[in-house]
Amino acid sequence: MVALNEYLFFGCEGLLLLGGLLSFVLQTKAKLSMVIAFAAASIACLGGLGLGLNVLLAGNNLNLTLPWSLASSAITFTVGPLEAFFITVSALVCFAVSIYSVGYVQSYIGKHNVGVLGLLYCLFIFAIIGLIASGSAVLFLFLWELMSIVSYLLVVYHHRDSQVRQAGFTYVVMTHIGTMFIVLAFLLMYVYAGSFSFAGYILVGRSMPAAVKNIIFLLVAIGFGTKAGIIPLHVWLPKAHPAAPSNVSAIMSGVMIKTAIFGLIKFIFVILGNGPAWWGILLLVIGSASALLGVLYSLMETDIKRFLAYCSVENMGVILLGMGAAMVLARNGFVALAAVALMASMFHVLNHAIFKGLLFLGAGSVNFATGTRNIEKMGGLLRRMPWTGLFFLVASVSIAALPPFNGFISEWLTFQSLLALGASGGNLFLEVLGPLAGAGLALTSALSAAGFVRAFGIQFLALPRSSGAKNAKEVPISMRIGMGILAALCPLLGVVPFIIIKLLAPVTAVLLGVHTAPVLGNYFRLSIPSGVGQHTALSALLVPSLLGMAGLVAYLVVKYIGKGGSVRYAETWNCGTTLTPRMEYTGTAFAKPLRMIFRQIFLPEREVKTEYTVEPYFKAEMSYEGKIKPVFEDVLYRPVTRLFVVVANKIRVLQSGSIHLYLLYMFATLVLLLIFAR
Amino acid sequence: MIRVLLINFVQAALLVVIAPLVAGIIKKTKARLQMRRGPSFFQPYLDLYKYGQKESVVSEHTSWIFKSAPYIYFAALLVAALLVPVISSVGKLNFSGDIILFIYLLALGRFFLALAGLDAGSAFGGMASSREMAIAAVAEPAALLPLFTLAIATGTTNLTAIVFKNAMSGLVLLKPAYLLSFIALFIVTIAETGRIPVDNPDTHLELTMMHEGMLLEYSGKPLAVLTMGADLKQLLLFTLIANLFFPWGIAIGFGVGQIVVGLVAYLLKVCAIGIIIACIESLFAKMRLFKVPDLLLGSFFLGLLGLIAKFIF
Amino acid sequence: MSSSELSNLLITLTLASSFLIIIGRRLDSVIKAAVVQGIVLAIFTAVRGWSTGMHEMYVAAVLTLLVKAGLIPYILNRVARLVDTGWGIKSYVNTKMSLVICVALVIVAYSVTGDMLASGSAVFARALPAALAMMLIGLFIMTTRKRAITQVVGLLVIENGVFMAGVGATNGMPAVIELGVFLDALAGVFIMAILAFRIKRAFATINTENLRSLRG
Amino acid sequence: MMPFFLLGLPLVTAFLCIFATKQKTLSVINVLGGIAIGVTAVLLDWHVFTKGTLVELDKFIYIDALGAYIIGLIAFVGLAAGLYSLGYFAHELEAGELAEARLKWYYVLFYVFVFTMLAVVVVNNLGIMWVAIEATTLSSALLVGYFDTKASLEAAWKYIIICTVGIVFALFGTLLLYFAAVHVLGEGSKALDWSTLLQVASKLNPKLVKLAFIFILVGYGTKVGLAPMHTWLPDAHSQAPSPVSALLSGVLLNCALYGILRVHLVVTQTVGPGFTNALLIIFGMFSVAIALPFILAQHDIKRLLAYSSIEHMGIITVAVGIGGKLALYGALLHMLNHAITKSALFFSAGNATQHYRTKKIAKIKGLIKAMPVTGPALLLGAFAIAGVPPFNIFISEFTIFSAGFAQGKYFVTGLLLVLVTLVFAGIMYAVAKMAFGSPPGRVAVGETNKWSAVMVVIPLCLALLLGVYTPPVIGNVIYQVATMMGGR
Repeated sequence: MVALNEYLFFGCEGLLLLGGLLSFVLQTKAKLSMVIAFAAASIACLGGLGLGLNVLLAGNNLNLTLPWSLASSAITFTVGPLEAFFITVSALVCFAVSIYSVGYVQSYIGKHNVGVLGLLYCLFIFAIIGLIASGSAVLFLFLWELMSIVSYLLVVYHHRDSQVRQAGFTYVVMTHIGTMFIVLAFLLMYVYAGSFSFAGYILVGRSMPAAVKNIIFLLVAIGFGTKAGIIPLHVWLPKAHPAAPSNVSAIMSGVMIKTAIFGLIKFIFVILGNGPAWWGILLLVIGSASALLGVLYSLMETDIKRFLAYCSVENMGVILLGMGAAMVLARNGFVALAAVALMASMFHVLNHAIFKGLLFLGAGSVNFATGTRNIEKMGGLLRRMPWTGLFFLVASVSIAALPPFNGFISEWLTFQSLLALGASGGNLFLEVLGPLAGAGLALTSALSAAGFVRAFGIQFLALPRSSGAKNAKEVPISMRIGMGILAALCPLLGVVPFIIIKLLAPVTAVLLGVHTAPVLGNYFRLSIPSGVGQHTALSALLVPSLLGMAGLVAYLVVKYIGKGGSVRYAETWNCGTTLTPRMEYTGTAFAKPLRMIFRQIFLPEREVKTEYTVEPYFKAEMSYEGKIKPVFEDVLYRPVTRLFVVVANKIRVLQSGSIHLYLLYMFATLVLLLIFAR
Repeated sequence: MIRVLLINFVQAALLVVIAPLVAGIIKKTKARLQMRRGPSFFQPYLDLYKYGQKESVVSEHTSWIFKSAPYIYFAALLVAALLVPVISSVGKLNFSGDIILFIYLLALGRFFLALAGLDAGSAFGGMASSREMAIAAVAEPAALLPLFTLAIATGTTNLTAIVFKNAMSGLVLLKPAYLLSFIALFIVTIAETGRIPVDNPDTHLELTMMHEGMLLEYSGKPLAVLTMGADLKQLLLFTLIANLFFPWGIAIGFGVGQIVVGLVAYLLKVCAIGIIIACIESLFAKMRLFKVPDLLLGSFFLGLLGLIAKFIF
Repeated sequence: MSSSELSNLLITLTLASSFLIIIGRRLDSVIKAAVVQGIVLAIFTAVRGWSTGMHEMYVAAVLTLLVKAGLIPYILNRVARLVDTGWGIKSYVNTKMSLVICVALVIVAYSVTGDMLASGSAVFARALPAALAMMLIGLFIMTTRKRAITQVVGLLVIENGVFMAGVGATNGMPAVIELGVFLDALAGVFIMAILAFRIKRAFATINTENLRSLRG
Repeated sequence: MMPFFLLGLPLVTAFLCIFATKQKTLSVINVLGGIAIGVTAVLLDWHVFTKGTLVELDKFIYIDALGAYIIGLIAFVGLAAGLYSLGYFAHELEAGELAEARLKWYYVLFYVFVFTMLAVVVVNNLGIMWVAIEATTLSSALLVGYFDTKASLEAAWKYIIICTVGIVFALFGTLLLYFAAVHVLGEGSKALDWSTLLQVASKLNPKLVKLAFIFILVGYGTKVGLAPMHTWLPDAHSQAPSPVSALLSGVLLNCALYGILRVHLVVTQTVGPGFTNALLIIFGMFSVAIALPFILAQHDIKRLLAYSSIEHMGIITVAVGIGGKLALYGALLHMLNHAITKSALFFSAGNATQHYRTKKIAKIKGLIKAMPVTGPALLLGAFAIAGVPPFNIFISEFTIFSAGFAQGKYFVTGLLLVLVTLVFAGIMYAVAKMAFGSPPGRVAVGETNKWSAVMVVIPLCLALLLGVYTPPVIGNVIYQVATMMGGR
């Protein structure tokens, strides 16, 4: 079976490279080029999926070394359970997205260079899967940077739009700065390990001095945190994700930022072997902040993709919550509970990959059909695009963590692990922090439910608000298949979450030494071990069946009791006038109560301008402008950038053009050197 | 196993049956406090019957969401009803679910109801949905925090287990942690059930409505389902409070005597809560919408104090 | 007077002649001062040749005379005349201040290198600080004087300093190298002259203060 | 005999060019000459790396691994720049910016310039090396001022003044070294042969040697472009014709650095590594730090590239200062990588500036639309020069960083990493501005000519290749050089 793994790995990566290059070479034949790229990508992703599942289920790790080296470090790939899980997640989402892309990219033919898109797309997936599998820090870094750069190029694919260029720049710079921290961590590890191979890192990771471990932890937290888009390092994310073509956004949000989580888990659990409790607490605090602020900011967006991007910030926070809880619990000796927390975190990784990928694909479909991303210009799409609407709804319900969909399962696990933190009998601080973070999570998911009521309701329900929305047509079949695959997974994993828990069993076994499967119940129910002896359980299988039954009973009872029930169709009651789309509640209006409630966070500014024909009764024109203060940009990023520019311009005076000044520099250098360095 | 299921179904059925009655009791009490005779206790049943006789008018702008929302809403509440111990706390219903699921089932119902409110395109529905989601968002952490306190105190989030434990330990309410949590949860209940001072359940007038606004487009049988659902939700929350904080008298076995005692105790408790709510409604005026979050924030902090108190005392 | 005393005298004179350049108020007097320095340097070279008995030093002396006291000043004069921008010296630092700074530079030079060669060649021990001082002074001239031609003179002073050190070393640099150095210096001045002409053509001035369009 | 061929061929080529008048003839001579030099260099390198140091004329000519390595660089970039010149000047002639009669002088100077650089590396005597380095200044100054515009003359003037001053200091340093050596070795020109100096280094007067090093560092450092003596560099590199810029950035700086390296090796033997290493690190770091603000807020594409050269020379200098085999390996690899990548960038910048008729970054827009080969090449080249995989500079920079950490120089290496990261931001800002967007209406779509486009792609492909795979030949060669340089 080992050979099979190798075939799958080489097949997957090779096909991606080949497909990308072929697509680039054939760029003049746009259609062919497109088909080649995405066909290759989907087949390759199947291979990746096979590899991941094979490692997870059959337990054969992949270890291979290529016959040359990179910066004097051997090129090795190792796929253990952790890597396999992330490869599975990536390949799964990329597979669906690749199928979707065949239809989506058709609209680019003739307008954009499809060959370049195909090349970058394939390279992107190539880098993601490669970096997860990489067995040495150099290789990891190489592919990590490749991934960043390729995704940057994808972000600026529509580069004629100046906002896109701006977004791309922010993205590439921030991600590069993040990478710098990762490099520093790698280099520090190298000092102790003497090599760049992860195997070497693991050997020394646990025995390093505590101070060094702390530094490395902070470095990776910042470095990977930037990529994950956690607050306050998130500012690039809501700019970059919307700017890219939607299929790419789906991969960026669904898969790429998960690589950061992968890196964090790998570093914290595998290499450093956990650390003092404050590591976990830090992640808990950051996670809560990201989750809350992410969802709050998302509510203020009218651009559907920006909305989704902020939601990614939120979900990254949720993932970190689970991870932080796992770290603290493991530290305090509750390994089984730590396994639950880690499971929650990784389950959410998978879930978020699925539904966020789906949501971006949905947003892409809507954009494809209506030509806009502004939700205020949509409406009534459910009747025009029933499939897209259904898929979007499924994803919305899932991401709002409502039962019986998959999002609920992972949030339920997260809640349980946070409560376990409260009951784990550490100190008062931890005991309060756990449930408090739980309350924060509750707020987050309730807000996210509000956000998705808004997103789905404004986009898909009621009357269309623009001609684009009015004339929207259902998207081509390939796009529907791509979305359908992901959409089917949402209820499936919500009903039988044990599939995933079983898949993850070897992962927790490797990371914490706990076999999750027996700890966490069986196909029928999930159960949480607790110190008191009572088992807390959730039957994910039962809930949907009961729901279905209850719904059916209610329907039947209502249908056959009472003699009413005939249906008449008429216009919506609108106080006697005809309903026009302009009277509908808009997305901005929908968010208004929340904007008011959380005004201390949003710091909203509004401006109403009224022009009168006859004051004060006859208004000629009224305009309203409202915006919220981008706090992080204003407080953190803009001053720093400005400082750099100002200082740079100050220093540039040194090169004033005067040759005398230049000679003076030499003169001064020489004299100084003579005096001091003799 | 079968018996456990059966008990559950019976309890849920009981909840469904008496839910309109509790609503009627509240209405009657309010009327009495306002020196009116008021409708009969059984008026809500008659209303439901009346809705069942009517044809329903559906907006032509709507989609399938509008039509299916009532059933999803009701189903979610019905499943939630299956989770709550009513007259008996026996039977470790491990498989069924816990408080988190309970709260999220309510959220599921709300999600679709809010969508339905948006579906017809009327500004009233949109406004109501918007406010409902906003208030619910603030209410949810305030609801969960006291529940977490209970969960940590008992070591499980399973409702039945919590109630069972509390019932065994006697006068639990006397602990400060429980007292604070109770008050917090009670405030949330007012908000969640759409009662004054948060919402006015008696009016469709634009400036006050939240829950009623979402139902504005409904008529006939779907309206009956939704009204029934709202009543059920109210009763569910009352039951939750009653049995979590005052588990006195709840049946601990399947003995007939126990169950009768449990039933009587339960009815008394629920009626008492209903009357208290009616009193509060009569004593206070409705708050401005944007004062409500302050109230809920207060409740949240009470809950937090309760949590801290749990560890200190 | 022994050869070493003579050498010392000449070294001092060479150094002193750099001060002549500093106090020069007109372009032609500055160039003349440079000629003086070239002549003194040539004499010094000849003396060194005589004292060490190396005949190629005489060749070097003649070359010095020809190039540093003849050819280069000639070229500079020609350029100055051709570009014709007046004979005044423009400087960022006035003469008095310049003198003070240059004295300070001499002190620096001596303090840096004074104790470096307790043993070894006496002449070189004298020549080294003086050479260093001349280099610093030359650089100072280049830094403060605005006109292109005065800058070339400053460069000349630096080169003279180096040359003096070279000659002061036990037996001078190997001949091949010295020849190379000469040719280079000559070519350098030639090319500078060419550029100066072109600059004059393009900018209508060779006041290097005006060459400030490339910045940042 | 090979060294003589190597030195003779450029001179012969230059000489032939004097008599050519037509563009075609010049091109033929240029191509043949370039290839001949390249072949000779390869043969010579082959000899050195397989059979060891090449010595001719009683050690007057002494080519060891380091020398051979630089010779390879010179020949490679020289050939590339020569080939690129064909397209570049064809376009200049077409556009009427240049009279055909003047073209030959370009090639004459070009090959003289190549000759002087080769001479720097070939000779054993530090004095002669000095002469050769000075000669590179003189020959390239005329190339910088070749276009005879105000700006180019100003640049040439500054270049020659500042570099001449610097180089005179280097001469003084050389003189001091000689004086120190004479005491041990006695009279004669052998006292300045570095091969000899290395053997007696430990017996030299340390004070004198230190002083010598200071002067040589300041002197040749000026030529290398170490801050704060770098001031001529952005002017000269931005005003020279693009192929010359590539040559200046890619190899001239390395030649000057070679001078420092030679002396560095000797001085380390005399006074221990601490002194020179500290100075090299300080100057290197300062160069990187000074280049940063100019890169962050730059308006001129070629100046941007020039500052980037300062940055990279700084990195190499720091790497040498860090010391040890790994760091030296990284430094040498970085020389090669920088030469290749910078050539690609200067070539594409040359195409772009020719096409848009401006060097202002703000005025070059939509390059990837307007120039389908040059535009992407500029973008990818920018990635490469900023140290991003899959390009070669990443490999060498990473090697340098890891060497720095391995040597325990956390602060220096960390700071260097931070600076390099910030430089990335500056480069991306500028290049993204040029590459993306819609080209202005006045600019036609299409490459200036095919040849120029091809010459952009070739070095870029090499950069990519070296980024993913270090051929054993190159790896071994550099390893050999690093070992020779006393890597511990």
